[in-house]
Amino acid sequence: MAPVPLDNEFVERLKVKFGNAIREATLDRKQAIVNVEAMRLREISRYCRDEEKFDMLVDLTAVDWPNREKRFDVIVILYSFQKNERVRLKTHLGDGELVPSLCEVWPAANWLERECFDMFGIVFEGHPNLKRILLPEEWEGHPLRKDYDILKQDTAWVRENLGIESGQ
Amino acid sequence: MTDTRTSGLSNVETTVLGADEIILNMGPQHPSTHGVLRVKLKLDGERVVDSECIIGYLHRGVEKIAEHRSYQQFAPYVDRMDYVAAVSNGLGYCEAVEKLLGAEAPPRARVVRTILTELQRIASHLLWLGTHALDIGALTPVFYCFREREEILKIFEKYCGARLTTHAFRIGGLQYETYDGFESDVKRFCEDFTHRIDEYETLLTENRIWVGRTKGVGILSAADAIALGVTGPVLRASGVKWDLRKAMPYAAYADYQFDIPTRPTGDTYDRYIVRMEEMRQSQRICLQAIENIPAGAIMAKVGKVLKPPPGEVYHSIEAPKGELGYYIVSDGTTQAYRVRVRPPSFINLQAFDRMARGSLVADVVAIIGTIDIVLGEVDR
Amino acid sequence: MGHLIPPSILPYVLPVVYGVVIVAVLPLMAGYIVLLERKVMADMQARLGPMRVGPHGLLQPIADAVKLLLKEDIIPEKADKLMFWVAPLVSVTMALLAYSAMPFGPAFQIADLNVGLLFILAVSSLGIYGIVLGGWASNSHYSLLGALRSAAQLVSYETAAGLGLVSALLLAGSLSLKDIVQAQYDQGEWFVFSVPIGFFIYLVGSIAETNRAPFDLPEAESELVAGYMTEYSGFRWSLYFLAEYANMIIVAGIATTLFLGGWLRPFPRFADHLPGTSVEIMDAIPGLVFLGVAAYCFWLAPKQPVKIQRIVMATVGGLCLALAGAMAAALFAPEGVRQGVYGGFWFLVKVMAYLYAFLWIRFTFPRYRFDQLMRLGWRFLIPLALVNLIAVATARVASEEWGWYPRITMILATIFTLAVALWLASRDQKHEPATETAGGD
Amino acid sequence: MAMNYILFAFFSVMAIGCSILMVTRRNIVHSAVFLIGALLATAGIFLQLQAEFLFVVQIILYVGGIMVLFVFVIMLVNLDVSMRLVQFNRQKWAAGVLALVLGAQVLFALWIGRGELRLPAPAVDVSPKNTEAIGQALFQHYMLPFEIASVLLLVAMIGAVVMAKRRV
Repeated sequence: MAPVPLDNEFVERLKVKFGNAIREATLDRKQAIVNVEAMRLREISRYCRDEEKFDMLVDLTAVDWPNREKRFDVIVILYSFQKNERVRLKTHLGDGELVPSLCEVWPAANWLERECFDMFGIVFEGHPNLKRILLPEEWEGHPLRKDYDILKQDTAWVRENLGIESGQ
Repeated sequence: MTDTRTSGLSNVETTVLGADEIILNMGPQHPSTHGVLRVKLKLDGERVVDSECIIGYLHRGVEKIAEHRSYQQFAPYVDRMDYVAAVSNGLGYCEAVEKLLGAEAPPRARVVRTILTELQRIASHLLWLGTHALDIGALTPVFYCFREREEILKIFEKYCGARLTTHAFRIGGLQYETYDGFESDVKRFCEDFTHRIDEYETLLTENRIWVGRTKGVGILSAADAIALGVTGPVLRASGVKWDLRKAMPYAAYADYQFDIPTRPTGDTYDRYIVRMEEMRQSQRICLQAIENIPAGAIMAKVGKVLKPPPGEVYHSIEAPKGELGYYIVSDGTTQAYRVRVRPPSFINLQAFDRMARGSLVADVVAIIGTIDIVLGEVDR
Repeated sequence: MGHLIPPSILPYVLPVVYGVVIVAVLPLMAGYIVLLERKVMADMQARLGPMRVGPHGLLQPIADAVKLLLKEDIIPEKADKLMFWVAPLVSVTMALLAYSAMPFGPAFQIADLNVGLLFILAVSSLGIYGIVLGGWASNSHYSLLGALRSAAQLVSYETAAGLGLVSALLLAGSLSLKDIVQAQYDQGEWFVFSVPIGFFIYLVGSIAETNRAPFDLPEAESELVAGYMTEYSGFRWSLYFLAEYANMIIVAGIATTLFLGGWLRPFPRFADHLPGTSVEIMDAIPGLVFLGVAAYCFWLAPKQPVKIQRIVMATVGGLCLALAGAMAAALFAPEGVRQGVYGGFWFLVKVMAYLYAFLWIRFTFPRYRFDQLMRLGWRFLIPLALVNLIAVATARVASEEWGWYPRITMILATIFTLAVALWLASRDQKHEPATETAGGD
Repeated sequence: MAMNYILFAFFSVMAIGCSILMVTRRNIVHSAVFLIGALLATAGIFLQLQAEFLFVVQIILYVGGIMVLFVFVIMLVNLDVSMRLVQFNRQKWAAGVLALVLGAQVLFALWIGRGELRLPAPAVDVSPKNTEAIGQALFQHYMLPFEIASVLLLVAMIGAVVMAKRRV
């Protein structure tokens, strides 16, 4: 059940339109994944929404692969009401690199991108008000990164607020 | 109070009272914010000019915990997210991991899962109806709704020992065989439920004050709903006929007849009608499913230690609040590399500002109720 | 007895005695109405209501009263001490003052003013000051907002209720409450049947006037917390509470006197004597009612789990039995006493029925929003009341001068007003959704 | 008869006291409350003269209606600004002279009538009753002035509505 290269007319049209921005297209457990280049994510998404009728942004999240040189995968899951299909756009992103925000394409992306920034520290360029959504403003560190050590954060907080050494 | 209008100021901020707006802070402790949600409202007199939701008070870092637990160990955490509809959370997670494994639950397990999930949907909608009516001032429906919900929770307790956070399902099927008398309990509840729901309808649907307080309040158009990624009853009330149980059938939904209620205008009254109709449809599914629960095994052969081959999967189900999705990445070990939950309440709450703008303060209470959010799921 | 008291203050003795009785009984009655409300609410919501204090919660009001007396009485630091102290007093005194003209029975009335009805309206309109000053004195933004809202609501619904009453006055021809009931006796018909729309307008107006649901906006709105009563606690808060329930009883009393025939029994002129005695069947009903209640209490007594509750329930049964005996004894008493006792019974039964309607409405309807509330008041109720007034006046003229049959003219007037009401309602219906979010001011 | 005198003395003292207090209070709401006290005192005097209809109407109209709107407006306008302004203007001398002249006039009137300084004997039975009397007077003898007054009031109301309607 390893991922199998995918080649259907949708991928063909994408390749024709965007050339090498479309890195590879695979099928994992019968679900289409298209790997795209980070900088052109917004155009590709706009194209998918307008021409390909993927009119709903289901989800936008990220996965952290610390031992890769481009450590973050930004995952964009789209759904088309007409074709009743889902597609997953994936981009590789280095730490500190910018990725164009999808707020103009789907307003739904607003809070999702804020949560990605909050949890991974990925900066979405062009986002109306990119600030933490779940954690308090003055929280340092991004919890969902693999190298984020919860114990260090906890002991620091306990020492600072309660003035005692946390026993963990 | 100088009247800014006559002083020729052309700024957009000309307000009725001429005074600057008041910032009203609602929450996090507030009788009608359904948990720890804080809403900062910018008011001009009674009208809401702008609103901002501040969330995160109930953030427990469920997705971080998932990376340090095995697949089976993480299943109980899933119930704690949308604690009002724990059974459907469990179904979503178990089916996602089964898809990751490439396994398939046996037919009997799928039918029992469908029945329990539909009962949970009725229970979740009952809790929504009770609290929503209470916020708008109708004191009586909440007690009727909780009386029915109690029946459902009794069935859950008899089946898996817990009422609220049930952890009723296992990856690959079911842990427990259905107790004898399960079919008769569910059948009795469904038959009794038909005239109960008519009782609520007579109390509220044609009630002039209820209609006055909900019609035309918090309108969300179909285009806005799709653009904001809103799903579930809120989307269907805006006129979009889309339900995951029909679009991408999972568990045993493919072989039952039920229809998807939709309403044209997408205001609070339409969402109320859609949810009431959905309860009737769920009851219809339960009756059809209870007729013939196939015999046979209740657990697929997935073995004690689960080591799904590396790769990723996204699987979503129609939870009472909307599309509840799980994006799981596996690196071949017994623990998931990344579990991302697509929370319907979190994304639906984003539409609050669009609905609340221009409405009155008293409507804000009704709008929060109509989106039907559970803060455990919003904050994860 | 006359010679014992110096002649100059003889006319003041009886009213003072009646006054003392009312002021003593009222808090108890208000307390038990609260218990009744909680029990009816529970009954409507498929649950039991207070069961813990005394059998079936019968001692709950006493427990509440003691709790309120013992609770700490907080005065906000920056509040206007004088106003904060005066406001609840104004509310309660005005509520109690209104009882002076209320005819509880043919004999039991403190003072039969010939402007009785107007006096009660005047005094209850003074009750607004208790609320407004209370809200202002608490010096908190929320209570001030609550006070302003309830003042606006009271002022606008008082006009509607007043006009509703006037339509009944047209039939009665006098402002003294005793004459009004007498007029209903002479015409042999309760006014609720001749001017039903007046009764309906007064019912809605009185609910709004006592800040009861579905018009309980000032105190129950989620962001106003408890409206003008937010800063009050302990005994001061219970004064407001007592004033609200006293107002409820007054409003019920006025409605009973004007529309439901005061102390008249259902068929006042229908003299059907028991065979061979001068006792009328209808007069036996009060005795039978109490007999039934006593039987029910005795039937319940042994079922009570706790021994003490059994005793209390038995004593309550005994009390009802005694009352039944008194009712029966009154059958053979002289005319005056008999009229007084039965009049009082029927008056209280009708007041209780009217209050039950209050409670019933409270638990079925959700709350109005403030702009809907004002729109209903000014654009539907007051115009309807005016039209009803004109219709009833023309009907009176028609039956007096032109000799038409009075009952027919009344029915015609009612039908005409109903037509106007439907037209008003449809106009509002068409208009309401449009202004909802169109940002209308 | 003694009761009559006591009541009359009580009401008149209350009226004078309240009006003096009203003028001298610094806190506007307190002075509004004392104004209400003065109006109630005059109502009491009406009652003493067996004009109970006037007594009731005085309470309903003045105290229950107009004064409520007074207090309403006082609360809507925020008071702290006006409280700090100096309340009394400069012309102390002019006010003093005027007061003296008025006082002399009142004393002179009292002096003239010093012979019959006693209350009118309470009429045993007033027929027709006060309310009917007023009703007849208003609608028969003084029909025209009544109509003119109502038209005047109507005009005033319409004027108020037009002014209050800010956004047409």
